[in-house]
Amino acid sequence: MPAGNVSLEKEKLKIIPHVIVIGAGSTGSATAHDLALRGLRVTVIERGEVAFGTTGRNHCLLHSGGRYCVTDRESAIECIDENMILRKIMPDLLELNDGLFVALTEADLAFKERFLEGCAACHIPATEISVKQALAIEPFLNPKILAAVRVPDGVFEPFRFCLAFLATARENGAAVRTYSEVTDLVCSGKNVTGVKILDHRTGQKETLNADLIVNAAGPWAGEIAAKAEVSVPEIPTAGVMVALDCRLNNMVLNRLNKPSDGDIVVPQRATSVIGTTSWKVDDPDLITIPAEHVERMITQGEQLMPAVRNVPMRAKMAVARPLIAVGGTEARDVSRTFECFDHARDGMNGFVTIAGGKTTTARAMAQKVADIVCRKLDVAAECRTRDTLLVSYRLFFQQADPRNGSSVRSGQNRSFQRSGVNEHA
Amino acid sequence: MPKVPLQIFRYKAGEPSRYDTCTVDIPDSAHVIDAIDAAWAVHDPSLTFRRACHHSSCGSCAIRINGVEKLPCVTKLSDVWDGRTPLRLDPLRNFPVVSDLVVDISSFFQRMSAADMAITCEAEAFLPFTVDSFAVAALERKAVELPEDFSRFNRFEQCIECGICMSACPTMAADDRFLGPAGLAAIYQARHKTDDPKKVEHLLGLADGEHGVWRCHSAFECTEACPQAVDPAGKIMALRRELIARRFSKMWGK
Amino acid sequence: MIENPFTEEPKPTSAWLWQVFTGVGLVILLGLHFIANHFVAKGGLRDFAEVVAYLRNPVILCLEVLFLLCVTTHALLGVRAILLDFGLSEQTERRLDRVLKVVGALTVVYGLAVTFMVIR
Amino acid sequence: MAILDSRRVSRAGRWVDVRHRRLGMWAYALNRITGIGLVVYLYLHLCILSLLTRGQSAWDSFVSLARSPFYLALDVILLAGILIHGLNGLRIALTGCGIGAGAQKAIFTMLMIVSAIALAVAALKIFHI
Repeated sequence: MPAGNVSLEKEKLKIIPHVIVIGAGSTGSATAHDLALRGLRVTVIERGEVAFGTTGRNHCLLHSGGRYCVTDRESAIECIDENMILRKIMPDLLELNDGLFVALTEADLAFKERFLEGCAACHIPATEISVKQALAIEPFLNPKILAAVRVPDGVFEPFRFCLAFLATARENGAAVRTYSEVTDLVCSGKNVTGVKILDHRTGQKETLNADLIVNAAGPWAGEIAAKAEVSVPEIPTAGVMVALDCRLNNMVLNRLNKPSDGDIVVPQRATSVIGTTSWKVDDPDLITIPAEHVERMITQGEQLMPAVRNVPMRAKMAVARPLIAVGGTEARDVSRTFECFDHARDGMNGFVTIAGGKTTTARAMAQKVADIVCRKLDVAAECRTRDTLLVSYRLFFQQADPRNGSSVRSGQNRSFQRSGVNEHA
Repeated sequence: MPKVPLQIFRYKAGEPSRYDTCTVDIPDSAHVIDAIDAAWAVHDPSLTFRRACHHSSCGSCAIRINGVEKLPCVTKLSDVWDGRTPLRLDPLRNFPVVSDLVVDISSFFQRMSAADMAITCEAEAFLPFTVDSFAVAALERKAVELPEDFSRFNRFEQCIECGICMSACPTMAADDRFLGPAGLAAIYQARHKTDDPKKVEHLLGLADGEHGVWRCHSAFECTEACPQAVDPAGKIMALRRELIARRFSKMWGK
Repeated sequence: MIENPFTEEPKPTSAWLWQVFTGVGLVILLGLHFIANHFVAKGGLRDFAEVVAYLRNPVILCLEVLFLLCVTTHALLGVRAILLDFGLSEQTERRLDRVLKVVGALTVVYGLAVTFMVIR
Repeated sequence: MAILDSRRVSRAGRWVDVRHRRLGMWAYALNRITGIGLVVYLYLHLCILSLLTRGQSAWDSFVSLARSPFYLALDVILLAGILIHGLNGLRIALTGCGIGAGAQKAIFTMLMIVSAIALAVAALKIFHI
């Protein structure tokens, strides 16, 4: 059993503050885990299933940071640190076969020195391996590559990534309410004091009060923030990914150059996922996938692995990512790092938004938010998520959700949970 | 952009279940999940359904399309829609329905926890690795050499715990205590991934009961329905062969 | 932690194995029974005298008794498999097993009684 | 929160509904239907045998009745049930012990063809006499 709550004397001193986290993506799940571990009472509100939004349709790349070590060092360092921590707290939820940055053109080759230098600067362990060796390890790699550098990339499965965090949070007393949509924020004067919820399973409305509300709604964070008349400088930026009908590689394959479209192929179970592109969208709920973006994925992927051309597509998907606007530049160079907005400075207290970042850095984002939340609620509890092993993701669906009468009634005698069937077989 | 008519099973707590019909505009190269997304985003945000990864890796979106269990994220619209009749979408069978297309899978994950199958396993020593051998028949296999400091490459298990086999299995319909195809296949997988005799004893003991492998009546619907070619029925039968052999050797003291 | 009923090792069972043994046995015994009574016998049916002569042959008698045992076991195991689908509780299941054993015993006793009354 | 759950009886009878299902489920349903039929026949058959204890006239009059075409037709149906249940039973025995699980559909199809031929031959023989 992971570490328990705050010691008992503290509880007697004052009632435990209640924090509502909106959104059960990677950020929301990690934040719920961090806050629950620090002894706060946490309720996660998610309008769909866990990882229903951005985190679900994910490139699943456990970044080593190599991709950003030249253009965005801050983000690169965050990635490599988190990469190493995730290997400790969720060891059995990762494919750890490392990754390769491969050079295809002279320009790529020229980039190699800056790349190795960047990796060294960001303490990313990067070793160059011979082309022959690279082709032996990854037989479907383009035989015409000029150089290959090995980095500690990995692969996670986003749905279970979030479930593991949330299951651990629940073990520490958090409540997770899926299929519950935040229809409005309850504000009294300059304070956000609660949320209005519509439970789509019953159609019932409910108001839930809290001492503080964390807005981790990803590309929808702007929509949620607008309900408290504050804004978030976030541009929902969609990206297309294409999954192949087979797994062509074991290591993550990256193009050795500055980040560009479709320059990464990530293996995942029995498929390889090519990604990604980026264009601004205004409605993250309904993104039509432009055909030329899909074709671009195939042509880019084909350069890394020629076999991509004659493997049928298993699926194609697009999702909006909550990138933070840095002076309105072109969507690609928007900083990949994350930002925590304490809306007290916009005149609305008790409301914090967390945006940007990547799933790989979810734990670090959660730590930053939790530090701010604990400071605002004067809870003196340090972050312990760096070395707290997460419980099995499978527990998430077995933990009784108080309102959802159907799931396992824990502690009952050996009665088998009713797994009946629906009327319309 | 064709107009796809959908007939979606709807159920909210306390109300009688019904079917809602709506039409969605999606390209004909789309997948069924895109139709459900459109129905939710355009027509009715109260429609509850599950999805996450969109490429058959998370296993959350399994439903029945025209009565047959499928993953809507990798089911092409053109494979299931004849261009006219509405596409009927139902939740999985053999699970209590929580709301619309969402079913309660807590008992399913109890079974999977009991099997305690690690989600990663050793990657094959060749590539490509696929669950759809027809699709990649053209690609010839190539061997994979491991880097010196690597004892093995790993990958996530084929089974994505989507529950499709549990919905297809006739015994699952009737027996709450039956471990089910996914549970038994996970026991098989866990049994072959450990060499600790005590764990093997425990796993085989789990499978040997009245509601374990002996409740399977060779319908093979699970193997037919599995989108990830896990072949649960084959694994159940292999477990049986081992249990029978163990029994005979115990009887004759081999 | 939540108590997970599926983690307990159940009592091993060989009901299905008996079902298969008796099943394979039946294929043979029923085959013989069929040939003896519907192909060998003229006109496909045995009249009273032929039945008596048939049962008086000790080999046939043994086979017929074995056949009776096999078919009763197999039939009742089949019925049990179907009834188990009604999701009975453990102790109802035990009660069902007892009832079926009694029915089986009665059937065999009845069969033997008729056979011996005929041979006498 | 109320969830939608079927009653026990409808769940126990679910195997009858073979819509959208494949060959294996047909075999399962056929096996059960023929099985139930054979159990009924078994006890019917045992009851009729008690006529033997009432002497020759009772049995022989039954035998003459059993020769009528209506009873012969019933016999053909009975034989069909026996062939389907028996041969499919062999498939279940084989695959159920881990032998030929991969080829279960082929085994089933082949066995059903065999049973169809055997039934035809037997029917000819029965009505021909």
